[in-house]
Amino acid sequence: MTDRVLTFIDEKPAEPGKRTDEVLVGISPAFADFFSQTITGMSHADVVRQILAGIEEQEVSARIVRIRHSSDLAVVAHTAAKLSGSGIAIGLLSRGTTMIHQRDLPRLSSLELFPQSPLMTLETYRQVGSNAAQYAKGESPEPVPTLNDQMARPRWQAKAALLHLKETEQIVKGAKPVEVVPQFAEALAN
Amino acid sequence: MPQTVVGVDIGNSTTEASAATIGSDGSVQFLGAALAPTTGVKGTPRNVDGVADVVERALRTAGVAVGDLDVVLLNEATPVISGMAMETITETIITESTMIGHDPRTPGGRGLGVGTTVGFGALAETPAAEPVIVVVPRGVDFEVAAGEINAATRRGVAVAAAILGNDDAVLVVNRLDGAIPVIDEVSRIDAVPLGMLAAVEVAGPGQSIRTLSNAYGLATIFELDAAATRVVSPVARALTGNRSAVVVRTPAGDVADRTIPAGSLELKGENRRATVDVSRGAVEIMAAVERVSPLADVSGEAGTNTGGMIANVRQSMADLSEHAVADVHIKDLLAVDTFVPQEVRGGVAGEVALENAVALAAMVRTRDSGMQAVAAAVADRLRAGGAEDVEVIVGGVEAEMAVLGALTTPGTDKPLVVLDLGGGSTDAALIEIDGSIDAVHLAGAGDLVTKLIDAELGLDNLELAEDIKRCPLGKAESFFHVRLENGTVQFFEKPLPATAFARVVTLDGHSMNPIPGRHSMERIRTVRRTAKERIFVVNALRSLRTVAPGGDLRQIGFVVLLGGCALDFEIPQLIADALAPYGIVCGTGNIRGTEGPRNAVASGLVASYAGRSAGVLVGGSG
Amino acid sequence: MTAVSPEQATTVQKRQSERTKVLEERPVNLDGFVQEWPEVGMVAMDSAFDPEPSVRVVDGAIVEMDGRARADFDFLDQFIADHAIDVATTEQSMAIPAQEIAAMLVDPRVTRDEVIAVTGGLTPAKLLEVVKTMNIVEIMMGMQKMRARRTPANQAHCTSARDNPLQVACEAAEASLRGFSEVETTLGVVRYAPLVAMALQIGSQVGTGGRLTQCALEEATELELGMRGITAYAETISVYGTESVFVDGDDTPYSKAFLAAAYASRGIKMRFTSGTGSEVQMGNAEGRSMLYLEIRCILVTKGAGVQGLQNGSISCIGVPGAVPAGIRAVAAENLIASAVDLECASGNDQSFSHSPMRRVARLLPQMMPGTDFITSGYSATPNYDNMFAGSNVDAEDFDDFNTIQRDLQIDGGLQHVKEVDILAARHRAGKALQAVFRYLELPAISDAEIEAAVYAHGSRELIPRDVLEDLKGAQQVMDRNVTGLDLVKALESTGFSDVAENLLTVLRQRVSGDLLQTSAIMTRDLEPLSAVNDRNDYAGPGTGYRPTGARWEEMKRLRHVTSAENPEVEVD
Amino acid sequence: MTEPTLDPTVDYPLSLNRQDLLFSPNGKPIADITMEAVMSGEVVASDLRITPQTLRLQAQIAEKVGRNQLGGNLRRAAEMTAISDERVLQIYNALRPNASTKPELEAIAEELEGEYGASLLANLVREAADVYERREILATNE
Repeated sequence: MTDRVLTFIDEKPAEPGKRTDEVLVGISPAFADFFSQTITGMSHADVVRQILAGIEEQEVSARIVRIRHSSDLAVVAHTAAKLSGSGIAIGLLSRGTTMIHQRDLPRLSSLELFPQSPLMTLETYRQVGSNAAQYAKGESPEPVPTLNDQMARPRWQAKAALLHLKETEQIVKGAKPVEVVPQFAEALAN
Repeated sequence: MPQTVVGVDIGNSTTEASAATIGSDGSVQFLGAALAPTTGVKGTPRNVDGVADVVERALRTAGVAVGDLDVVLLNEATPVISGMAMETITETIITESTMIGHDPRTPGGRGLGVGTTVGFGALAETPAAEPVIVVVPRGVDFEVAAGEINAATRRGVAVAAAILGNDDAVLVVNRLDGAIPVIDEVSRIDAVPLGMLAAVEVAGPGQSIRTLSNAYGLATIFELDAAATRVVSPVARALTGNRSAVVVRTPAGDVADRTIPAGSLELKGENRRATVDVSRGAVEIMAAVERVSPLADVSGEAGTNTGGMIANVRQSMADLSEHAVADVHIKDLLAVDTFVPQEVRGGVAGEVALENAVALAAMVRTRDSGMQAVAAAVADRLRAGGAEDVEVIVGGVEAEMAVLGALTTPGTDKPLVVLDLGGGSTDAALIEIDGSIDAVHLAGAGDLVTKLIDAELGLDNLELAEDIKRCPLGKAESFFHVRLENGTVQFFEKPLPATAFARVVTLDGHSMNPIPGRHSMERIRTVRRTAKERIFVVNALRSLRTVAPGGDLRQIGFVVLLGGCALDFEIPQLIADALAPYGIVCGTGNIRGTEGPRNAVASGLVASYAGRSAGVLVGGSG
Repeated sequence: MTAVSPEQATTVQKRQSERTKVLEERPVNLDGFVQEWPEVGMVAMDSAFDPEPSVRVVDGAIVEMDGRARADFDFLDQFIADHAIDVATTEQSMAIPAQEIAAMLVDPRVTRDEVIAVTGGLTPAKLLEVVKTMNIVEIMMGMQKMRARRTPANQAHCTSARDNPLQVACEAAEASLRGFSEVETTLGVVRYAPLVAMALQIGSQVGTGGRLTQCALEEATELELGMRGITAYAETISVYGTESVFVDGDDTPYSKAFLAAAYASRGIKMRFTSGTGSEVQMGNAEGRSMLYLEIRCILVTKGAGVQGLQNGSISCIGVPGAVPAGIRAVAAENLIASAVDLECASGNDQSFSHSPMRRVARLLPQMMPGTDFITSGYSATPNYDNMFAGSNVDAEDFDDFNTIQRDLQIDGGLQHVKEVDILAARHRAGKALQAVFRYLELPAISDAEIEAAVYAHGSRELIPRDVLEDLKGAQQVMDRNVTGLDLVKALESTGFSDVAENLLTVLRQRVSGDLLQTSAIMTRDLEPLSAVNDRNDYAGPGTGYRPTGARWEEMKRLRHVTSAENPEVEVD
Repeated sequence: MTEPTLDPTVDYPLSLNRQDLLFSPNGKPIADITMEAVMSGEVVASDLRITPQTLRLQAQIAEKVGRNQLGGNLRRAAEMTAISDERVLQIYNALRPNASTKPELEAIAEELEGEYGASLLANLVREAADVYERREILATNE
């Protein structure tokens, strides 16, 4: 079987966007770098591909920025939103937790939040991309339903904490966000 | 010697009081008013707490000691309650999956593609012959889909269009060598017939399809004769206004607009009877109601939806009034045409059609209102409370008292009609030059408006519908400004709640409630206003015709609005506009020039009592 | 430039033994386990990065604590040094070797008071050092003696996935009958709170009177419901073990201390909440072990003058539960709370494991020695109705729980109750709520609804309420300023005098303040029972609390017990 | 009036053993809080509150059984009975991190001492102000 490989190229300092029909995807310091998959083992390549597809299907353009100075989802998402021409951004942590944010919102708030990383599916990521794009177009999407599972605590709570700590280790103090371009390739996993 | 009296109006939600002194000549001097939430169900002894409370406060504002209280006047509640029901009377059925018209948000490509439908799996083997439309099931990745289509075209296969299960149209088109129209989100894609001639049309954003929504366009594509064209014309109609659509030509394929046999209504008048089929719609039902009026009772054809509908209304009203179902007699009926979004039978993509429906409101007279019992209880309470020799009288029927009260509105004169459009019923009363009063109670008011809004917007959330009824709309275009329904913009210092962002919201002054769903602000506004027109305006006219001398509205000089609707932000306007042609002055009441639309009944009670006591004195002296 | 491909190696299928397959299928393997990482605090209680105990007092003030000079104290250090630790005794207490203090905790011949005289002077690092020398059995020995109230008790969660007030009333009545001294609820839709809190209050006074109720909400609303007498105590006032997490929670030890006084000033019983794992979960453990940070929470609680603490990891149980010795640490945090003379509501209130065996093993260290509240939230409903995200024990465990009490002759606060009695209580609660709603003009409750609720296991079997009407009613309760007193009047005027009396007795307690003392509950005779008039007097075998007499007879009852006189029938 | 001296072992629970000492804020003896009184409207909601005197009695009990911190909290509570619910919540919010400047907290302490004679609470607020300053969690906006 083949696996999709995600490569980030053309790293350059992130600039504020000018076009109002764009959504920014802000990824955390270790995303598709130190880490390669979410808490449940979903490949980062597939996650990003689905988010981008969701945005593209809405005929909205996307840019990806890596936030390097924080592993806090709200910071990642809000920093990206401030760089977004539409003011809309998606924040994405290595373990899979994600949120849709808007420039003018208080940082700790959000448009849509998906706190339960173990319950995320590729379909959900596609919808997240799609909704973000619709917000950027000024439409009113139905919020993506968030799932809940009581037994997620015993199974995932500690691993989530561990992943968060590792990600936090990857922080580069004071480093500015960088814009990157995703490149997907099929690779034979062995 | 002058008397101290307090008029008290016990309403469903609030209890109002007006304190006054009445001179021996019958002259009235109002001293103070008070208002409090009604305690207990209207007409039950538990009202006493609320009554005692308002009486005391009215006296306090009047500066009169409780001991000096002579008379308390209670309203005779109008013994009516109402119920509602709704029934769909049409349905759209697609046979053989002839048509896909679900209007996905993001179809791909542009233009018209005609060809034979072929399954995705078979595309690789499809010979380079006549054009095909590829049908791609869910689960096929967009890159794979695009790859296969490109491969086929390179082999010379003319792929004219594609139909997708996933929401992938744009993604696929973006990866094609040449653009073709693509429609997606077809949930039951497996139901799309293969090997059939089909057409896919996609229009640009904000535009709608031209060919498939035109009967002759279909005739041209599928080479149909006149007869066949007649058959497919419903398809064309069904697709009008869509941005994208698919039509498949199958042997017996058809789209039917079918009328559901809803059953008939049995209208028993005092002296005439009539039977009317509900599926004929509101106009005919109301015509029949007019014909047999005054109405004695209504029943529905047993074993039909209508039968069930009327039975439910009866039952609900029996429970409410604690009557036996047998004792429940429907004295008025309001039928309203409405439409409810419903999934099309036989649709392959969850197509939704607006089906016609009829909403009914029924009004029932209950036995007595129980006010006498309340009066006795109030007397005991007040006497215990220090008003030793107070008398408590049920002073007059609400509607009549309301008229007398309304007459204290500056600028009014007889003949005058009071319109009280509440939650359950519409009450009207006319006072003629000679002072004679005629009252009427009709079915249908605020609650039915809420139900219509709920149904027509497919909300299934009465709380939200209620909100939409009461409040103006706006759209939160950014976190700092809202575009109001009248086009103006309102700015905010603090960012709006995230839940409101980019959504149509109701603005009740302090809070903002987002309205879920894809409805535009314009659409919601139209539904709200037409709902109000279909109930309030219709009932205003109905009631005026009933009370107007000879049914001639021009005989009425003034209409004063009271009750919940009088405080609504648009209903008074809607009604005034409707009455203007008859030269009627219509507006919200301002009782005694100070109380606004409140306190009419309480003030009326005092006035009528004054009139009567004056009469008594005259009689005594003669 | 970075390239990565997923690591989940798609390895060649190796043959797996049938036994491995069976073991793989066991529920325990659905739980998550992680390796320790002490540098960032992902460790239960045994970390080289925790500070060494130390204390220095200069003219009446602690100027150094656990290796940190006063100038470098964070706000927890300073609050603990100034308010929690007994400056007069600290230096001599700190001089006692940890192992010896641990021995005092375990040794029945050392009285509880003697131990407290010492623990009152200990710093967080020292308390940690003490419990580090103790194994789980010694911790349980310590808990048996240090528990503040002599008589153990238990607390229930009464919630509804549909926020149905009727269900909550019925569950509260059953919970109260089954023996829970406190019942707690919370909401899915917060606006429902007034109705559900009322239902909880009324239902809990039906079964056995004198139960104390609370509704977990954000501070302002929770305090208001309490001040109105619609609830009787509060519990969800969280404290954290590091400054950064405390600040993220938008509080400080000083703001919480002020809030503590606020509750007391309205005569309302209150306890703080904390637990191991919360700091590391939020990524700000400052490199300390989970237990060290929890000890700081315990001492902040003590310093604030709060009578008690709900701890035992609580909502973070998945974190200590996943590391080695995590559950030992959780037992230790309960012990330390008791050892510094606080009431301890000892957790066991959150879904902990897929494995039934692990769930029991996690429960026994509190259930065997007994704590002030064995669980701080036994789900009185099936877990799917539990709006606190599930508990370690739920309604489906009632019979197991009662059997364990009987097997080991340990008092977990509950007892088996005959179905007829339960149905009667649930029915009465439903009728009482129906009457009160009618009296207060709130949305009607039909007999059919009551019938359904009485016999229901959970909200799935209920007749749905008209949520719109209920929410309007809930708003009315707030607008019309309905108080506990109005509930008393409503109950009395509608013929539920006994329930009214029970409720009035509970309300009267806020005038006396007796429930403000440590570990206060009310007995079945509606009398206050606290660590003042029911001090734990354990002094070794044959002493202290042990189920005997009427209580033991009650505990002997189970659903099915074969009669000795006539083995063909079961004991009724 | 001088506060009576209590013996926890015989006097607690006060609601059973020392009803003679317990009054509602409106001066009703606790024994008068009966169902009859409730139904006749003699007892009102404000009767079901605790008085500063009672809080100090409970503080005395707590201290006598060796719970000084609990006693202290109850004494702070006694001072707080005079403060309105609304104001209590405002001050609580003012004590949150980064919510107030030092002068603002100072002013609150003044108010507590001046208007309510709440010196214990005032001390708590002043102490907080100092710690907040050192730990840099005072409000900076201004």
